[in-house]
Amino acid sequence: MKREGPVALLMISGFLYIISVIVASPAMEPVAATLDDWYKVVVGFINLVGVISLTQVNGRAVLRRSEGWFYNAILLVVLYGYIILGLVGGLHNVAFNLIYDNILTPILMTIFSTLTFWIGSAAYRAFRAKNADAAILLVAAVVVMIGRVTLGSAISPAIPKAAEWILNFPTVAGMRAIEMSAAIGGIVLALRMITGLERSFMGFD
Amino acid sequence: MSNDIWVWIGAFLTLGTYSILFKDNPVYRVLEALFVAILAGHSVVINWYNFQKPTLTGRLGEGKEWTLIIPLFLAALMYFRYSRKYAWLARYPMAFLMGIGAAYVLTKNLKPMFLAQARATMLPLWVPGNIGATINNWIVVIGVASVLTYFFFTIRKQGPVNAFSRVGRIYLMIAFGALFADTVLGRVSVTLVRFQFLLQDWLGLGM
Amino acid sequence: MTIFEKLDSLDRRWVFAFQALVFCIVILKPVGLALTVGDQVRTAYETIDSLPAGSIVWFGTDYQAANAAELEPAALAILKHCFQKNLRVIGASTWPEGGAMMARLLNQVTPDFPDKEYGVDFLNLGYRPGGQVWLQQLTDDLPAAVGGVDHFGDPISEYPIMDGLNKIQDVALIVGIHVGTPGTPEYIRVITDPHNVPMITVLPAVSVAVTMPYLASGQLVSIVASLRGGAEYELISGFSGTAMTGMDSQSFMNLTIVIFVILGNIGFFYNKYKKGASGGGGANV
Amino acid sequence: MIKEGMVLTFILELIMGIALLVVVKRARAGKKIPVIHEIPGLKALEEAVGRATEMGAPIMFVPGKGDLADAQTYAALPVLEYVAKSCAEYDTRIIVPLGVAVVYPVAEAVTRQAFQVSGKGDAYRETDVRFINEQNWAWAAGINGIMEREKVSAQILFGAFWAESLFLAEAGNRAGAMQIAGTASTSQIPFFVAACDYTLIGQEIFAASAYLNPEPSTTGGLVVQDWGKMLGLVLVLLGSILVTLGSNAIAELMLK
Repeated sequence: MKREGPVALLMISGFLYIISVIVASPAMEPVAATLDDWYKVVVGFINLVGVISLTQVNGRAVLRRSEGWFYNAILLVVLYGYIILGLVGGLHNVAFNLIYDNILTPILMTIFSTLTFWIGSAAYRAFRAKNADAAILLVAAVVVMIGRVTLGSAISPAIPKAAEWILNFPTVAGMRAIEMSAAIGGIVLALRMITGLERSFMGFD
Repeated sequence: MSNDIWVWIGAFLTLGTYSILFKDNPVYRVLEALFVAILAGHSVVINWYNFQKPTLTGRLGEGKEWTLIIPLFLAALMYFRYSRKYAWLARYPMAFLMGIGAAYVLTKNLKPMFLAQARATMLPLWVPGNIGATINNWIVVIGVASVLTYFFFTIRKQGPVNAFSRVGRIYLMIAFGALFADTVLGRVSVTLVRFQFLLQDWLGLGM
Repeated sequence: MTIFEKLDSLDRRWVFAFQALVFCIVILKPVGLALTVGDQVRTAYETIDSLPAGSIVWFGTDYQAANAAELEPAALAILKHCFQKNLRVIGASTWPEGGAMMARLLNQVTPDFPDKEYGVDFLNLGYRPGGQVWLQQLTDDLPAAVGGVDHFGDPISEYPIMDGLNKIQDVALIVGIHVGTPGTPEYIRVITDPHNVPMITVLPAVSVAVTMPYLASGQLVSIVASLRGGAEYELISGFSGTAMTGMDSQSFMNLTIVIFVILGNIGFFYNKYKKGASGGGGANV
Repeated sequence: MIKEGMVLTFILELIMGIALLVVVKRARAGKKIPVIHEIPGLKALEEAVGRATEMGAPIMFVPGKGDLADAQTYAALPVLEYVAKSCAEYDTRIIVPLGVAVVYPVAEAVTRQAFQVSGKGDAYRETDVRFINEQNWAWAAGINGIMEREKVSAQILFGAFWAESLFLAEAGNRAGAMQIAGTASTSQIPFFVAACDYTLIGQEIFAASAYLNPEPSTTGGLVVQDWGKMLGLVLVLLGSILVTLGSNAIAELMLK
């Protein structure tokens, strides 16, 4: 029940789905449709796991008065306050949307925008032509950086052309091979799961 | 300067968040708690109205689709992971999700991600009268082949295989350089919007 | 320590400060560099322009607020273009925040099109769980997959826009605004590749190189990339927006980074020449 | 019988499935199968643990943002096990901040078990494996906070990452931590290459993982993967030659 049961469920649901998709028989079609629906329902109803974990982690910090527990307390109050606001007021509720648009959105956008600064310092710090590999990466990056902005064509029409060429030929080739290897890797993992060889999702006990 | 209270709040939030560029500080930690909480809360509420409520009241309540009890039961088992004794029950919903997930990979990925990509690489190695296209086709074919070789792990890379694999690494470095550069573009646009907000909407400069 | 030696190991905050300064200057004193419309955006524009009035365009808003700044200008220009051509628009998302993102887009565009009516000309279906499994359901039975409510949790059975829409294959075009998973690959695997539904993707710059193989293989119609794609779309469609003003800053910020890279390398080689030791960087590239 | 457009998929995957079972069976029976060659960059893991021990500072192991349906998570877990074991042996603390709730119990079990196997079960601190947040920016910000407070000596980023990759790598750099990264999230590789001391590129993480944890199923999987890639190589080369000669036979076959 503890180990073989889940593996059996994995194999049965997986094989059933594959057969119903791959075999051209109208009798099998509802099977895949039903499994799709159940999948969606399971995913849609396990979402509280994240909230419970969040509550556990932060609640524990508050109870133990660990370093910075005050922030954990704020988090819990806002989390449950906001959930209650949404569930009581509905999605047309002005306060609910105002908080989302005027508090959450600016913070999130700003966090994302700090990446520009990290990218600048990472480029400065790391892009050194230490060896052949690094030099190639550096030259490709500089050509594309200048060639993809309006300034590039202002300097010389050859720069945007070079940037386009790098993106359309060597980059496409490299990325395509990465995608193809990734596809094979994913398929082999799926085969290992569906044949019951890969069981680490159950953890260790 | 703006007269809108929300612009002031937005400016405070923006500057407070940027403070992380210097060091971790209390203002940033409060903002962090705020956005974690609001995001998590938002997704709970959205999922309730967009999916859980219509499923429970509509399909189960009015539609009497009793078979839905099976996936709902599976989902409920997930919550046993908080129990020390019955945590293994949570493996069942996981196993179901992974079985379907594996089936998706096996039925949907090979063709668009592998076969179609191989097909798109089958290019003529001699384009009559067009030396440029000929060279470009060679570059793509050799690139795909050499990067695939780079990712062989159970073959000892010696002699020509090793050399070809090195070629693959050069392609990867070009691709990563291009990718890095391209990304700078995107990130800059996000920062630009924040600076426009601070300078124009809030301080009223350069309008 | 000479200036050349210092160039090898400037404090990151100098880099930050200089970048911030460049942003301020470019916003306050724009130069106005000329912009040209690239092939990708032209293809996207012509594809939408050639759709017959009344066709349904599916907006897959699979992104979150953090990405809005980069993607919204392009999404807004495309949405305006759709309304102008009297196309009908349905938004839906596999990301919990996607419904709110579609609402943001609509709130910004609908004031310019007062005759467009919710449920008739456009609809926001919001989020559904399941990722690619939900996309698969859309190809089998769209109304069942949607489950009868919109983003606000209101019933949609009365809305005429849903009439005759039985499968996602019935839409004329998919505009995928994607940043991650689920995103473009899932749409390609489940909808566009097996069912030949044309798709345009609006992508952040970081995803472009990764997605290029699908464009080159014909599995995608076009990629409208980042703020620049938005600016080009604004230019070709004649809708003025915020993206155009951003192009200067992109140019100068890229230049700033390139200058820092060059300075860093000058310092690196100077130190190497002087001491024969390696510099301050620490990468394995 | 078999749906149109699925024939080639079905045949190829059936062959791969059978090959997998045969290889794994041979490996389990102790017969010879191809071996994985050492991945450069793995030595860096030992170096990181050594450095942490010397400094008396903790190691941060970030197993990515993938869930349990993500192959990269499975690549990360054996590496976590390996690093946790080394940490236990040298009495070094390891902090594992999780960004995916479903991975949390698994990562917790892997780490605890690694300490127990090394006979240091008492040294394992339950609070060091912690779930931070499902939202990737909150998760990244949380890691940044830990990084600054705990004075981490080395950061190992292994698994699936999104846009937060550079934020994490730069946070580690700012804290002066040695950094080792490995990801198959293609769009994030350049940032790790630029910002980290060692980077495992793409599929290398799967090889590294199987190298550290050479059990028949993972090694066999890698062998079959290599065969799949070889098939891709042959298809591309042969297809191009045939196309050059004016035949679309192989290209058309891909659509079957």
